[in-house]
Amino acid sequence: MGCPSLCTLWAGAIAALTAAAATVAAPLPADPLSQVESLPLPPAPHWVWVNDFAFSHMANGKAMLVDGDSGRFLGELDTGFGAVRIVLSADGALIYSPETYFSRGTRGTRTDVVTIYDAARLAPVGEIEIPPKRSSNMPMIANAILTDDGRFLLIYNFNPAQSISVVDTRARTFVGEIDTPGCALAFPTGARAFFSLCADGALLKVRLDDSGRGVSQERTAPFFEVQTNPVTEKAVRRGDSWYFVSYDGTIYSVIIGRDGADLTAGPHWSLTSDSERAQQWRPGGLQQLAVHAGLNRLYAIMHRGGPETHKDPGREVWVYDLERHARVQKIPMQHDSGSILVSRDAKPLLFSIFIESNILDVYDAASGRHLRTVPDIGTTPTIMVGP
Amino acid sequence: MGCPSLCTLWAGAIAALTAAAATVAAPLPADPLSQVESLPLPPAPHWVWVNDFAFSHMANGKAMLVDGDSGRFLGELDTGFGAVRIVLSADGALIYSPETYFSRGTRGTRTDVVTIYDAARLAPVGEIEIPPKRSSNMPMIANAILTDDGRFLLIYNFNPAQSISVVDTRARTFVGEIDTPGCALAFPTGARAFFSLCADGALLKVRLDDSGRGVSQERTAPFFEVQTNPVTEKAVRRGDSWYFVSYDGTIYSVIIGRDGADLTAGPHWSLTSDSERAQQWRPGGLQQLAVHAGLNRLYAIMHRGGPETHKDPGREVWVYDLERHARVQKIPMQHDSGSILVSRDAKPLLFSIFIESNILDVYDAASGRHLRTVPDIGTTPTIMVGP
Amino acid sequence: MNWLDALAEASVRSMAQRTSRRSLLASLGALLIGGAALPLLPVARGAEPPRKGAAPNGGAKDKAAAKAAALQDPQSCDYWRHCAIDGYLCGCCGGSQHSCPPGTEMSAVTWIGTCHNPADGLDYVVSYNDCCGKSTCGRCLCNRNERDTPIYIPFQSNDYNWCSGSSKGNVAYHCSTARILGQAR
Amino acid sequence: MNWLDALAEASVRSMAQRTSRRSLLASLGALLIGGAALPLLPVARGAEPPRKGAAPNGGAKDKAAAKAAALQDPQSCDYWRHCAIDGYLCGCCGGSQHSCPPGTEMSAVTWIGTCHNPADGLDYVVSYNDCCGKSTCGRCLCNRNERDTPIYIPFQSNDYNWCSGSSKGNVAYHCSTARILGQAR
Repeated sequence: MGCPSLCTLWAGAIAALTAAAATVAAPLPADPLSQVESLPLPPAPHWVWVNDFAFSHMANGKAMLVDGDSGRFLGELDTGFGAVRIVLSADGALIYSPETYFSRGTRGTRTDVVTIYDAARLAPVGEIEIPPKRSSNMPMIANAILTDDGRFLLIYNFNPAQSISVVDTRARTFVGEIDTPGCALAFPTGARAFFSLCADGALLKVRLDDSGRGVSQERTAPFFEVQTNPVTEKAVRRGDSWYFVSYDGTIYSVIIGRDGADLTAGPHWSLTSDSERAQQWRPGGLQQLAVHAGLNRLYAIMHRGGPETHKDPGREVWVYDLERHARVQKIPMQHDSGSILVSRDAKPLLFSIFIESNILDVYDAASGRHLRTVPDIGTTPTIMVGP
Repeated sequence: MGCPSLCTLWAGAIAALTAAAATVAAPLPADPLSQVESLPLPPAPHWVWVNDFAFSHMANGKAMLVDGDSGRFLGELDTGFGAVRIVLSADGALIYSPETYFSRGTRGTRTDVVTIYDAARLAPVGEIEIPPKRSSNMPMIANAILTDDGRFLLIYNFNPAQSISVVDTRARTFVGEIDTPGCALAFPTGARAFFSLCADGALLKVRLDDSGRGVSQERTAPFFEVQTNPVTEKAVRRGDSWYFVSYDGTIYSVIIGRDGADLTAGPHWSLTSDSERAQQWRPGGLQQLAVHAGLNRLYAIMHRGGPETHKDPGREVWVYDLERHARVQKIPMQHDSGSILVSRDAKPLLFSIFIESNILDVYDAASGRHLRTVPDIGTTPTIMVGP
Repeated sequence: MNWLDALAEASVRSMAQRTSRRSLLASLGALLIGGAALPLLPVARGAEPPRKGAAPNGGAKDKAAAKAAALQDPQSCDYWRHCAIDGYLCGCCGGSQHSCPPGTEMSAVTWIGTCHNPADGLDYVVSYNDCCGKSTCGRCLCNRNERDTPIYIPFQSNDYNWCSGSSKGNVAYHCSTARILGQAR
Repeated sequence: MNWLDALAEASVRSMAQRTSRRSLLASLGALLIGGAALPLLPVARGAEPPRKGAAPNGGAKDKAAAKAAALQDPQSCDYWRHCAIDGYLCGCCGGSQHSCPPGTEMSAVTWIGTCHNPADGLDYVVSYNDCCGKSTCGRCLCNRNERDTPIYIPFQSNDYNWCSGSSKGNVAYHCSTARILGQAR
């Protein structure tokens, strides 16, 4: 029996059960059918997107949106196999999500796309096919990122040849692929420029034209020392500086000059004192640094351990003044912290997750006070992005 | 840089590292490249397939094969969205798996197929497209099942119209759909016959022709009482009888007569004594019954609780002689048991799982002795099938 | 439609959250007695005296207050409308007790229950429409089997994914709502 | 190929199973001293004295025996070949330390390590080929970061899914093997 006839019968049965009966108390009204929530735009500053890598079921990655003020779960996106991150448009109205699908779940024809979601309805409104070679790796912010003007989406490929796919978000087209042999990820340095990190510590500087095509590449001399104490790829950006941290907790910065191509090294300084280093304090985690531009603060997840613990979670977040290179605060973590994010507003929240648990901790970033723990945030939460 | 040149360099680097050095001890030999295991056929009697419904990531269901004798995990199949069960061919050489996929993971175009796997290589060797209306429900044995000669695969549809899709496993084609309005699931009663269970307790008897097309349907008078004490749909079969159990633990049997169409009721009897009923002992679970044909035994997961606990797990399995309708054994369970299966051989194993844990318990079915607990069997293990 | 016949005088699956089922049952027994004058309604089936063996009420005031609060909390399994729900609560997933989370679609066909609202003393017919089109929400699982039927009696069975009936034929199940259809008579 | 230059004298990620990392490290320190005469090999990097702060050896004979057994158990994270592995052990998934589970495909390109076999006192170059084409196995996760590099130094990084290099371009990661390529010199 088909639904039309069945549904009619069904409606009749419901009507029989719900005949309006006069009662003393005014009864609650009927709820409307098919009501679906949508979100206000622009996104509130205290919202946070958490990436669920879903390591036990990698074909079903998710991005989950939580309101840090209320702890309320606002919605989610299904982001396919080996999901690394979503990217919010500059105005917050759209979400770009690099996604990988197979025609039969985990096998068959592979299709890579950038799905465009309406950020209010959390529903797909467009799709851009890209070469099926998007890198599958532990999620990193630099896996997929917009140029400074928000127009071109740069997506890192690894198969194991290395390149960057460029997507024009305005035209909603795939522009092309830029080979980056020996160099990984994309760190924007302007509206038409980015660099990739090379295995010898050099930077590969790439310039785009106004259509998003690569027009020049220049490889610097080794910029970082990679053999004994490499910087992680988990950099954060504030204004014209990308901040990298090495395994031992030294901060190195790449300062962006004119036109985004003139890259120079800033002064390097350590997160730890001599005595702290002697106690083996060091940064760790998957998204181990955060930054607040307005406060000019850098946040680092800290723990004690050897160099092999550079991805270990920590129970403290140390806070630094980026101008004075001085620690100004220590924030104790309620639970193991593997990834942190600080909201951009003037009364920032500090968010913390760890891949081996499924909670989101929320702190007042200024006071360090623990505000709430939001339970049941996915299966293996990895990294966060905010509006 | 592409893989060809990279791989050459790579091979060179490895060669440099592995130059044969003469040593006193004979070193271990190099392992071959690209070695992939395969399984002996026919399947061993103590192997068991566990269905992982993957409730938290339903797009990535699995079937997992474990050797009950060693506890060894032998391999798995990825079985798509809302996986209910796999079906083994009569000779054990092939596996039929009704699967649902979406072009974009959990959205987009839905495609339902029966994937045919080689049971030795656990690799797909064929695929038969079926109407995209396969029922999505908690896994049941009667969701997908072969006719008695092993030729036609019967798959239950619900959208919410009810029907059975028939697949010819010999021709590897979809034969057609048989409407079963008001009736659910498929319980084979011969090479060309099955029945479905109807909402009023009647049986819908269906006969197929040699091409698998439905040639006649007959609906019996209500066969079961469904209002106060319904039988569950979790029946087991031994020879010419399907055994159903009601919420209160009464066993009802459907006896298959000539040609698979002449269905009669066998005597009904209770799993529990008056005093046990007074103590609220009753069967529970998702795959709550098991049977051993050779020993003529019925196994039931038992616990204490009200009628609303008819899906609750139990900590005891009670064993009955099917001829005498008498309990002959009680097997204590090491952990909560929601589903059981008994192997068919002369020295049978009793397998037990529960959807809220992810272990497989293995018992000697004769002595009831707990043999082993196999950890890490999926995410939400539901039901089991054996060779 | 045999199951619709059944439905009209049918039982409803009621409250029995797995994790705290026993404690819940005791309070339910009492609650549902309020509906005993309505013999044709599902809720009437709940009008049983508290059973022997049910956990005795601990009597702690805090417990009672928490229970009362939960009865009015849409994110609680104990919320009064959830008397026959099965699945993830949409109120924990970006929706509410009567609306779907952003980007999902409400199922057209589903199963219903009749629940007693202690705040106004009235019984309501509640429709448990699923929200569909995204992967399972994974939050606030509320799983009850009271008066649940086998799947051959579909509209009283919690073993179906009711997104199966969605107009797009898309079966991805995300969460379940608990919409008021109207007052029960 | 800068990373191949790096590779030739490179470090290798070594043993540090998350769940028992600290106890493991102490034993490793001792083990790896055996490789100290091979300055160009990754394993040489392990030749550090046991660090301050490392858990002292409890001295219990049972513990030592269990550890010794684990060093020869392909389903153990402590198995000698696993000194630089990262992922689910194929030996727990229907494969073995050098073979893939049925129905999966071995990745062509991967990362390598150099491990010391206490049974014969020799060092071996071990290739950690991933098995690909099915969902993650989910059994015997063995996750280590010793001498692991950031992903811009790919062939020493455990943050890549090496199924990315599979000939079919199919990235589904199932488990990881630990194949002997040959004796290290």
